[in-house]
Amino acid sequence: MFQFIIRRTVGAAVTLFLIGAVTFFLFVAAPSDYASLACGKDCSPTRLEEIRTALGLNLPLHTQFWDFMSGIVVGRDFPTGHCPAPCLGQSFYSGEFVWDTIMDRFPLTLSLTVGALIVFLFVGIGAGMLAAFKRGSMVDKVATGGSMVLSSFQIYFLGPIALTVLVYQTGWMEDPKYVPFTQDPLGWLVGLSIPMVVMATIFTAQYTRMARASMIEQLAEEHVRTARAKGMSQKYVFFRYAWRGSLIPIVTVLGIDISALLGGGVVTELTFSLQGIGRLAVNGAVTKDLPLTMGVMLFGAFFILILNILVDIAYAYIDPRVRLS
Amino acid sequence: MKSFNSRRARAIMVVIATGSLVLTGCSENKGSSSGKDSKKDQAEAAVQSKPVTYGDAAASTGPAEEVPGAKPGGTIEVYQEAGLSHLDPGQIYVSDGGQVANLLFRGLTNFEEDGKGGTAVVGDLATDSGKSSDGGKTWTYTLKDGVKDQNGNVITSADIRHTVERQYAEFIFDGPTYLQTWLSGPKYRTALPDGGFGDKHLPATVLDTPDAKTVVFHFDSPRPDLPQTLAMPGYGVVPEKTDTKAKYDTAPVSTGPYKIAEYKAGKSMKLVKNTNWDPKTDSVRHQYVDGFNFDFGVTESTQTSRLIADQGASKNAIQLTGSVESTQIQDVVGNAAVNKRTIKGYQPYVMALNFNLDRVKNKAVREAVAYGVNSKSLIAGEGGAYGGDVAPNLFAPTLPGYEPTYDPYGRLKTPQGNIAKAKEILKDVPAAEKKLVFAYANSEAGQKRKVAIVDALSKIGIEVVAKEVDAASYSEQVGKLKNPYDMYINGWGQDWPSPGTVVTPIYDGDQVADGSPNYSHMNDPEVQKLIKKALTQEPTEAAATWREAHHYILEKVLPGAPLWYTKQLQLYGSNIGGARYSAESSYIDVTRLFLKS
Amino acid sequence: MTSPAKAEGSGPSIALDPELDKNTEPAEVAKKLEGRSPGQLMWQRFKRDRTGVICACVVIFYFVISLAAPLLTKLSGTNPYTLYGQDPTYADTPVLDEFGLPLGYFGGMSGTHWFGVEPQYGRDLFAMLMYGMRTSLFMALGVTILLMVTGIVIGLVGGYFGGRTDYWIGRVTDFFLSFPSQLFFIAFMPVVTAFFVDPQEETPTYFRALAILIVLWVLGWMGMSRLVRSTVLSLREREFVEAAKVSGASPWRIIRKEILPNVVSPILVQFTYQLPSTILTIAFLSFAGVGFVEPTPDWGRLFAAAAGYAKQDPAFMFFPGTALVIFVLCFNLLGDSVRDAFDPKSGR
Amino acid sequence: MTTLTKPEGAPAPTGPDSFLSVRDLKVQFSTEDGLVKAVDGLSFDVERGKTLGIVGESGSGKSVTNLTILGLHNARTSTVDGEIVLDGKELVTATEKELEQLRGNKMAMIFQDPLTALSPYYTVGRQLSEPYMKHRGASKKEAKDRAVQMLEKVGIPQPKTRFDDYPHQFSGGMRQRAMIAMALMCDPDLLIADEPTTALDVTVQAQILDLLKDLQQEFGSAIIFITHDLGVISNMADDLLVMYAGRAVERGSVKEVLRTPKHPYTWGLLSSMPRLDGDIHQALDPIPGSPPSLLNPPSGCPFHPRCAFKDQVAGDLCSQERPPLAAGRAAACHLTAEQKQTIFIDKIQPRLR
Repeated sequence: MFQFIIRRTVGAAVTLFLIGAVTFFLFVAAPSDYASLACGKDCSPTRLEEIRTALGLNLPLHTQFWDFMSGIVVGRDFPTGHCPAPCLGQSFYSGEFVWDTIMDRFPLTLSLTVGALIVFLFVGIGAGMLAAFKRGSMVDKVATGGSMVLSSFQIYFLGPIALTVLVYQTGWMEDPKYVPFTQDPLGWLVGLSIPMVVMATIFTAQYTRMARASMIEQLAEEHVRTARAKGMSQKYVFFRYAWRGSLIPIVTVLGIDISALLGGGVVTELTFSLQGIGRLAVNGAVTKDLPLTMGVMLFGAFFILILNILVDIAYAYIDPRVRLS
Repeated sequence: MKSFNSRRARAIMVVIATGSLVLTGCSENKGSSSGKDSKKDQAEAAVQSKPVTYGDAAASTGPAEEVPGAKPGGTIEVYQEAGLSHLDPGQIYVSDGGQVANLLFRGLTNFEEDGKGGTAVVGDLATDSGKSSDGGKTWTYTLKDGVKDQNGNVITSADIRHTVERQYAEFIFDGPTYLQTWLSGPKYRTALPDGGFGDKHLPATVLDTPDAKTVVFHFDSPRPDLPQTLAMPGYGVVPEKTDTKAKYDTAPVSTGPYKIAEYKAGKSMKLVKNTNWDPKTDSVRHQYVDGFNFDFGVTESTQTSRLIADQGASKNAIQLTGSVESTQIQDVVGNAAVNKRTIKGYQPYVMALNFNLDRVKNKAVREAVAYGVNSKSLIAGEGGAYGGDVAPNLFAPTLPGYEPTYDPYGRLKTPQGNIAKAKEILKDVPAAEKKLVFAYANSEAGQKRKVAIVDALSKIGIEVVAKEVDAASYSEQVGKLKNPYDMYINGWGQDWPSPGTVVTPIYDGDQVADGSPNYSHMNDPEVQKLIKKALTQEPTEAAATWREAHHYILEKVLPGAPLWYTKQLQLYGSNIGGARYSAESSYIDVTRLFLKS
Repeated sequence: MTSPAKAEGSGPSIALDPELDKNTEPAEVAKKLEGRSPGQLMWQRFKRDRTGVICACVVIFYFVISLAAPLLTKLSGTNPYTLYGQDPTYADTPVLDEFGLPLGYFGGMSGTHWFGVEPQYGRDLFAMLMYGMRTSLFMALGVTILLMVTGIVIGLVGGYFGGRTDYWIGRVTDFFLSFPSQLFFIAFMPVVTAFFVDPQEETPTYFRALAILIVLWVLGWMGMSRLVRSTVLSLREREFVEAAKVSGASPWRIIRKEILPNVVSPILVQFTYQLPSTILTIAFLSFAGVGFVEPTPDWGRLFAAAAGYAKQDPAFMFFPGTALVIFVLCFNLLGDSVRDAFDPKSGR
Repeated sequence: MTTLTKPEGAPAPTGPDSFLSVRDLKVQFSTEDGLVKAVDGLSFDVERGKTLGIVGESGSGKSVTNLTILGLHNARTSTVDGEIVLDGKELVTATEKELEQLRGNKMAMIFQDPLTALSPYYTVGRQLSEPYMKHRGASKKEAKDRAVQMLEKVGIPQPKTRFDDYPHQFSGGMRQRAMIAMALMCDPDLLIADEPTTALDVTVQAQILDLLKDLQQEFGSAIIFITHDLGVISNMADDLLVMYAGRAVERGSVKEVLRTPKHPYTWGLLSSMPRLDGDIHQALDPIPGSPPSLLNPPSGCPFHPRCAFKDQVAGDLCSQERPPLAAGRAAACHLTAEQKQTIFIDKIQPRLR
């Protein structure tokens, strides 16, 4: 286990470094002059130079890159103050430390993605298993058909409909908003329930189908038959033996889907006017704020890596063969 | 300059249109005429373009006149799509910052509107709108008693001097430059490089503070507009002791009725009452509500949807500088109950297709384009009749000297473009000159404009090379002197109701520089002569001179084809009281809002 | 970061084992007797699946109308670029009201404008949709084929050669998988576009298409590669491959003759899932403002734009939206049918 | 001794000593390609303490028959006719609940492939204990004790520590032993072993077979032993049933059937089997053709398309009329007893030498 963690940490660090490099050099390669963007309307050449210096744009590219990356580990000093590690630089635009900005926005994205994740895993796997259990029945048809239709929709299409029906027309619910979980768990849930459910809907369908298919497949497995031959009840066999195995493909796909989840978060944030990492990414890209973009990309990758490690731990938990090898 | 919108607002391109989904599609849309409204708007515009009066000490004495029915308490929700680019008053030039500044900061003077179109400049920190002498070359201001900042420090003339002098510092770069230029010339920064933070100050021959309560400005030519200049949010006072230079931009010290309790850049801001603000010293602002909650990142379409629905917290909400999403205008205007909650009026902006005169040298081409462009389709992209009106000339309806019937290119008669006329003009023009590079911001709005421009100009035989420019840097890109484009759409609005704030910045040859709003790079001696003349004239004479300049620019030079005037349509929640349009800001007047319950 | 091999083997289309289990053993025996190839069998089973056949027809129909968009619009006499609501040429037949909303019934449906017109500019929705579908479908087809080919090649190489090769390919795959791809699209699509374009010239539409193609390609092949790799891994140990190896066949021959035919079914199944999801991804790009720009007709942008008129002009959303939902739905159902046809065990 | 007196197709009251009695069993699957008659009118009996061997090619219906006895056939796609009586209890009509009570308790099954038949997700110990806890209402502790005892019995070293291991930590032979231990947890009266040794190497195979025999003696269970290995059968079984295309084609005691087979198919099976003591230059003689389609079985005798002797039967009898399987020691073939005798002695026996 210890070795596993070490290996994963090293791998993650390398990945993050590479992603940082790709992001940085792509960004720098773009034909935009960040200093003149930050310079504003009354931009004299001297001022431009000053801004260049202030933003560190006068330094050679590799120095800029190294400063940024090393800042993550040891922190950096800016004219406006010390930026403690992990320092993702200082926004060209707002002058805030990117890490602080991300930390301010991240709880929302985390709530949204993890909330949606829980919803779609529960609903998706639940519906899929139910469909497999009652294979061929009305329940099965509704679950599979419904999931198909819903998966063809989009967040930016379902979102406004949900808002219109639940908020604007009827007033049943309040406008989506973020309340910190630690402050008011119920408010947190209520405030984000519409975005979470809408976002989850898009993913649910896929997982319903997958859960159903892999459950049906598992039911045909010999060890499941063995369990029945032992006289274990159908339910027991279904929910113990078959279920366990059916989770593996689901977890695999989940690992691949995590970055899509983050993308879903972006669209959801935009659709519901919420302020999370996704909006930050859009702002960073649009305002050509290199540190912000770098920070968000790295943080996004970090988030994906963490969730991937969790997925692998889940793997090991589900399948003892993985655990020991 | 009052640029059309903040950079970030321009930059945030993603607009997700939301809408309530009631299927109304099966009923026939016969089209309703909003022509009546349009005429009403024209009349209102005439009111809006009344010249500003200068208020005396009596008019400048607080407290402000009570808003009928106003009651205290409650918190107003403020929706805004993009975050604020600045909170340092010295950096504030654009409207969103201006709106916030009206709640937080006080300057020497301020605008006071009577709601009937009359606008006066009154003393804010000063006892009156200013006393001029020496033919308008010297202006003297006396500070009111008992004006304190949020920390309880009394505002003195030293603070005013500091406010002016810090504008010379390098870290102030986005704010207005009128006052500095008038005091120290175009290269004003060299006059006081450290911005007065050291021992060096402006000489008393320029800016004098004979005692703690008196400030005297000395100019080398008459500056009759100074009271209006000083009313700009960019000249809001910055108390010297608590100035933190660059850091001030996120944590400024308040002198107005509210102060910042919490600010998360780009996300949220909470304003609470500033207990050190004394209503008796302020003739304009009120302090009815307990505070304002600014919610940034709420897209215009979400703002509109929420306010139309008017549920829950949205009842207490206003739009700061956002307007009704263009796709949802009909839902607002078509519903009497919702329409009641709107604020309408002309904005000061004239949208024009500016030519790069260094590249498009053939006036016939410019003329043909001016005849050929389709204002109507462009306006359609802005939301139709409520988004804008066809602009026949370069003066907005809010500008004193606005001429509604002055229409040299027949825009009013053929708003969709006079194709025949344009073709005729282009008859003898060689093909090479008929290829024009059109730059547009790569945003949703920019793309829409591109479609309309390309469509219209290709009809008259112009080959348009549409070149997208990154939305965030659009202004910078087309503002470059050596830009590779032939034409681009820019909007311009007055800084205060005087043609001087329009003609000077955008058509004065002296202003041609990188990043200057003189996007057409126009440098015409005749115009410069007229500008010089008008700037020193008394208002009535100046009006005639400006008019002459206007006609000359549009007919003889044609640096840009007028396209449309922008209009304001904002919505507020049903529990908001005292809402009215501010002709000065062209948005909802935030100083007099209260909650009905 | 390594996902266990066994688990990887059970991707979305898990039931790939061409050998049927015991329960269906007689059936299998029976089929063998009739001497049909797996392909024929698949085709026969597929033909019997009514949903699958209908969906296949619908999908083919979409491709046909996309191909025939110019013909169809010739028939309707409209094109996707004319601003019918704003063009002075069409001033005598107004299609929009003062708010820029279509006049008449259901989004301004008429003999001229079969699906009505777009609000604001009054472009013909039928023509826009036909051309938009064309853009989206062919883009998606291009991207999907690129993804599949890349994924197959990388997966084959990794799965077949194993060892170091596989390890490093696995690391590269992991690296790309941990890219926050959607964030990356938003941030870098303009940058990638800029690489191709002379700043003085208008960005041609095909450059933009190329940029989209490249970005989606570079960040999208991993799923396919993993699937192929795990299938190949399991195949590699199988007797017939061993036999071919022992008999001295070259790796290329083994891959081509023994392995490729056996990964065809998962590939085909994956393809039918990948294509609609690519269409939605392209729509996402348009939604985020980094896809195609006006006036290139684009299905996704049309859909996103229409969402803003959901209340005022539901017809504007109805046509592109219904078309998209039906298409994605049918393609997914088709995917299920294809999977079932290859592998009856997994099906209904 | 197994009674083999009842004529096929004629359900008879179960004999007092017949522990399991299968009568005219028909199992049909509906597949996407049509109806498959996997088992078509099968009857046999098994006594306590005895072993019935079933041989046949893949797809002859051996496994399906036994899965059906346990009620493990896929109820959604298959239909079952006929009767299966276990110790006086009719199983075909029994409810799922009743079957659950019997499975793993009164009747247990050892599956062919220990690699896939044990769940990889749970420890061997847990998988062993489960049925004991369920059927005997035993506590976890009791079940563990029992499981350890059984593991020891089947010859797994250090059963206490192995209890907590996962199947993948066991070798193939150990897994099969664990399978057997699992089947024996509740002292089943009927044990069905579906090719329990096919996947194992020969030494392990012998150990497992010995083990089964020992256990049978100890517990007195009836065993149905399915295989296509005639060598194993001759070692293990008392009686033998030869199945072809879902039907029994020959039955009798092991000795009878192996010494004097009476059905051309059995001949084929025997001649296709290599012998250790055989002439290495003598080619094996596989049955020509391939197993019939159960979707569309051949008319008459299902073996006729592959039968080398069908021309000895008058007319088209073989392809038109299905030969009955008489009671007792019998074979379902149209050849007369004399013909069989002649053919066997002339053509088959020399090859078996």
